[in-house]
Amino acid sequence: MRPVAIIGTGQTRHSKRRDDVSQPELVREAAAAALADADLRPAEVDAILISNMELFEGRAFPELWAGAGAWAIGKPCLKIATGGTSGTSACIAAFHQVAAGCFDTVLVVGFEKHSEGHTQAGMALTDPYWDRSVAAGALGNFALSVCQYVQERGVSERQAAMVAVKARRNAAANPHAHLQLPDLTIEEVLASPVIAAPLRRLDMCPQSDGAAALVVAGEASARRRCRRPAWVKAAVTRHDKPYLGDLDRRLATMRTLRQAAAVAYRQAGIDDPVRDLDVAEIYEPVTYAELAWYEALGFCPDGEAGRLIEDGVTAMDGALPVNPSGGVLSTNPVGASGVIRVAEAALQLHGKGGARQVEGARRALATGYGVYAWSDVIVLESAA
Amino acid sequence: MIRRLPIRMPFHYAAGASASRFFEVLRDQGRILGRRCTGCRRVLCPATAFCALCGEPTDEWVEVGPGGELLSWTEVPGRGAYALVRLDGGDTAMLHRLLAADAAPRIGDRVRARLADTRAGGILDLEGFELVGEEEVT
Amino acid sequence: MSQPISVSHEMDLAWRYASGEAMERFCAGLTDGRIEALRCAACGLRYLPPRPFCGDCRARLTEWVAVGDEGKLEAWTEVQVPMLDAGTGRPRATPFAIGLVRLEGADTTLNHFLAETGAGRLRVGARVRARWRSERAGTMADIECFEVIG
Amino acid sequence: MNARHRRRPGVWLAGAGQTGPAAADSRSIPEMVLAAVEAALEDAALTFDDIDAVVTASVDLYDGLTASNLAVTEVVGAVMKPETRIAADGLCAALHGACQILAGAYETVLVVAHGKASMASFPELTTWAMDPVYLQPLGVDFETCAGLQAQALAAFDERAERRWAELAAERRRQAAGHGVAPPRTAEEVLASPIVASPVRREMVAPRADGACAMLLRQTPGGRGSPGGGQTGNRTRITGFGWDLAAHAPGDRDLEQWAGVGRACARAYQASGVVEPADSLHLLEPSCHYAHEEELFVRASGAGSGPCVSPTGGLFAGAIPVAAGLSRLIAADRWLRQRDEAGCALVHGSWGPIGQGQAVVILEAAA
Repeated sequence: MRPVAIIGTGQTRHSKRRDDVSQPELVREAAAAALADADLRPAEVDAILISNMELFEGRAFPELWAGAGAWAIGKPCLKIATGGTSGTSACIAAFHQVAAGCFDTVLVVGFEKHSEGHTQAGMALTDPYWDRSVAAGALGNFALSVCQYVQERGVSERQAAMVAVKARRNAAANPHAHLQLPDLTIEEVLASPVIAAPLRRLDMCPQSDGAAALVVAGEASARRRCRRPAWVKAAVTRHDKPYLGDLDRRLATMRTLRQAAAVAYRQAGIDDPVRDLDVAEIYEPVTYAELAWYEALGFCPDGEAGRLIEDGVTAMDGALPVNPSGGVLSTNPVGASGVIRVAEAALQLHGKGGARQVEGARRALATGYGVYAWSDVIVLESAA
Repeated sequence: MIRRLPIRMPFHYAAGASASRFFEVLRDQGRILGRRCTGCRRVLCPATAFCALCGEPTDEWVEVGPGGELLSWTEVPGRGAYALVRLDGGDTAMLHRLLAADAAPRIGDRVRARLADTRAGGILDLEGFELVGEEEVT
Repeated sequence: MSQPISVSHEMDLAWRYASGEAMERFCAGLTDGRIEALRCAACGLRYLPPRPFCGDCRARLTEWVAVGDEGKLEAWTEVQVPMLDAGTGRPRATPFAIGLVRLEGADTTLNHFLAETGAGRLRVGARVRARWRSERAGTMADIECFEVIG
Repeated sequence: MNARHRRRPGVWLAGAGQTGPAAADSRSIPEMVLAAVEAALEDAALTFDDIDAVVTASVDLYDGLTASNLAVTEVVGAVMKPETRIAADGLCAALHGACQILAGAYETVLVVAHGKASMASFPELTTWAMDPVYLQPLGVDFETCAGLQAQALAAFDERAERRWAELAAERRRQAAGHGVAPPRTAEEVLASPIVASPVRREMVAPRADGACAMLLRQTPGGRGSPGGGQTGNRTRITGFGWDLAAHAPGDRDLEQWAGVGRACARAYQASGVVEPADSLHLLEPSCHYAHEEELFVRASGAGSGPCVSPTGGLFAGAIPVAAGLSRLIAADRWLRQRDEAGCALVHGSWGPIGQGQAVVILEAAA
């Protein structure tokens, strides 16, 4: 694939309710921030990709209304949606459109306004003949998966709580993050109410209103416009079977993430991810998932994820800081969450992380997770 | 085998900064405002935070209407008629209900916005547009 | 700055969902208190819900196998937070317990309600059995829930 | 192939398959899609193993299902493969698949779109695509918008309604036998009930159920290989473009389809078409209403030369979401049956008054 790079990123303020702005206005905030960061005028954008889970807001073709916010009128604009991977899918689609030579610059904007609809109910709109009357949204799905994972791997509540604390403390250094709990302790996590055993309130991601955007550019433009472009070294997608019960012990096995990571690492020349990567922004909708993803992404052997968090390997001052942004556990506008992962990974390579900057970050990982088991794995690198 | 199943859910959409102000003035003062685009200088009505066409933000409130020109209309059986109207002083057109008219409407006809008797803050605070005779136009 | 105004719309739409051939047979079986899965001739995986195609082998599924109404609880949880039921527009009563059940004779698991809540008898590996309704309509709701046995 | 017709290597269309259009297909969505995919694979003489990636097109609200590509992941062979879902007209899935191949990301991409108009009231569903602040409270749907556009076109054109009726009658006649709509005379069209004045029921392309699948390849291999049994010209996509217009009808020039013009300009540039009237032999527009065809032809700059919708276009049955892809399949069939080189402009649209527009240029060498 021809070289493409991310040259600018931007986000809105994320919060439980952004009723001060309409959907197009929310999109505009993120798009404007990304264009400003890339020092690009709206007229210089060739095409736009929008990422959003339409039924969460009860919409069909949400870009028809919201697209104007991304300066998409009179331009090529498409909407991508693949559940939780929507944002990463849209980024990968932009990589392909630029690498194809179709466009020089593509603006990707992901957004969600959970406050306008009913996400858990929307998530439960599954196969009406099979499990629609039983489906219990993301919370129920994760609780079942985590139940099995805990049984199999022996991960403790305390280790999961450490993930919760790491995420929220990291978020405190990210002005965009939704949840701001800088002083959160393990004890407070363990004291938060169980909402779906074994998950406690502070194990779960929030539902956020927010948008995120980034600019993808071809090689010449990227070099001209950006001091430290975040080059795309790998972008791998794997989808899996559709039903909750289809995959055996899904968190422990997670074959889509394992295979996508293996392929991406090969393409990007990564042998040992903890050594070769400088920072990772992974899509962890629940604390236990982050532990499972450590194993699937090869950060540690199976069964050692608990030790990895205890040893601080993935902390800000560890060998591989995971989610300096605070992750999905701190901010989760679903259609934007994947874009945020990629944008935060790119921002680290741009050296624009501010208080959440990982010093000297040169190689970054971003992942997306969707609909029970779908995975996107993206490796970015700043020039050697 | 076919089964018919419903989806029932309420949704609540933020009107946003510009539309909220537009609705507030419509509700409380019975006036219709447009927003002027900083780029193309068109007055957009109904009001939006930025211009769909040139992409620039809007920055100035301009009162428009209540009279205007009918740009198009359509009648949907069982649902009534709709009018696309460029209100006086505005550059874009507003789509709303076309209220019962004696004569068949013609494009270019003069119309006037009619306020709803009770107003709650929303586009239905306008009842719609009614055709006005030439003599009524001032 | 004006007070933010929001606009409400009530979705009340209906769709005519086609079951597909496999699911139609499965639903007919439920009426008689019978559960059947489709088995992949290539990999041997016995699929619930039955469907036209094995995604692993990329082959059509045609071989029906009988599945018991007893099985093993692979995972369970008790949901405490109220959530809207999109079919009725009303919140679902809480708490309720759901589980992943691997029925005897199936290789995928079935997610369904559990009869009891609380970590007393609910544990991974517990034996469970379908509690059938006396009046059945050929839907998954013909199984009211699964109850722990033994 | 003349000199002004050379640019990119293009993306080969290796095979296509389709179910429907049917008035009401009793099969489930995955069953319909599987039939289309198997037909495409057979046409291409390829197997599921040959597919590197899949691009699907579907709309959750239309299917009454969250993450609607879940329903088809298995039957499109996307388990443990890359899948991308575009929520727009299916033609966009084809042009994105072409992007993936031109990017060098994949060699063979399966493109799939499906729709079941029989599942729900489409006019009602489309109110949920309209601005919820200014338009949805009024009950505005896509048909209302079409009425506004047709009225603006007919206002100073006395013959317009008659012309549209004749066009609808002609397309219905051409579609007879392979579509869902019974033939109607122009008089019958003009006597049919109003949907949104001046649009009458028989001027609207009948909505239908169906699925379309297509295999795109980097190299011409596939179709015509031993066992495929295919004959005729090989076709390839040499250009494409798409565009989003303003949402509000009051922000649009109702008398033209400017978005088609912009999308075509991008496609012509990519495939090296300088004079569309000279280069194009076939137009396969997605016209959901009779009046849209005139708008399309004008905006495309194709003049009166090319053959337009010889099999009745969407009047054979407009499958929601899959409509544009069904036109690409029709164009492919037409070009393959000719024994000379040819060039087709294929079109898909979505949203009110064709807010979203996409075009693909499909070429066949003799």
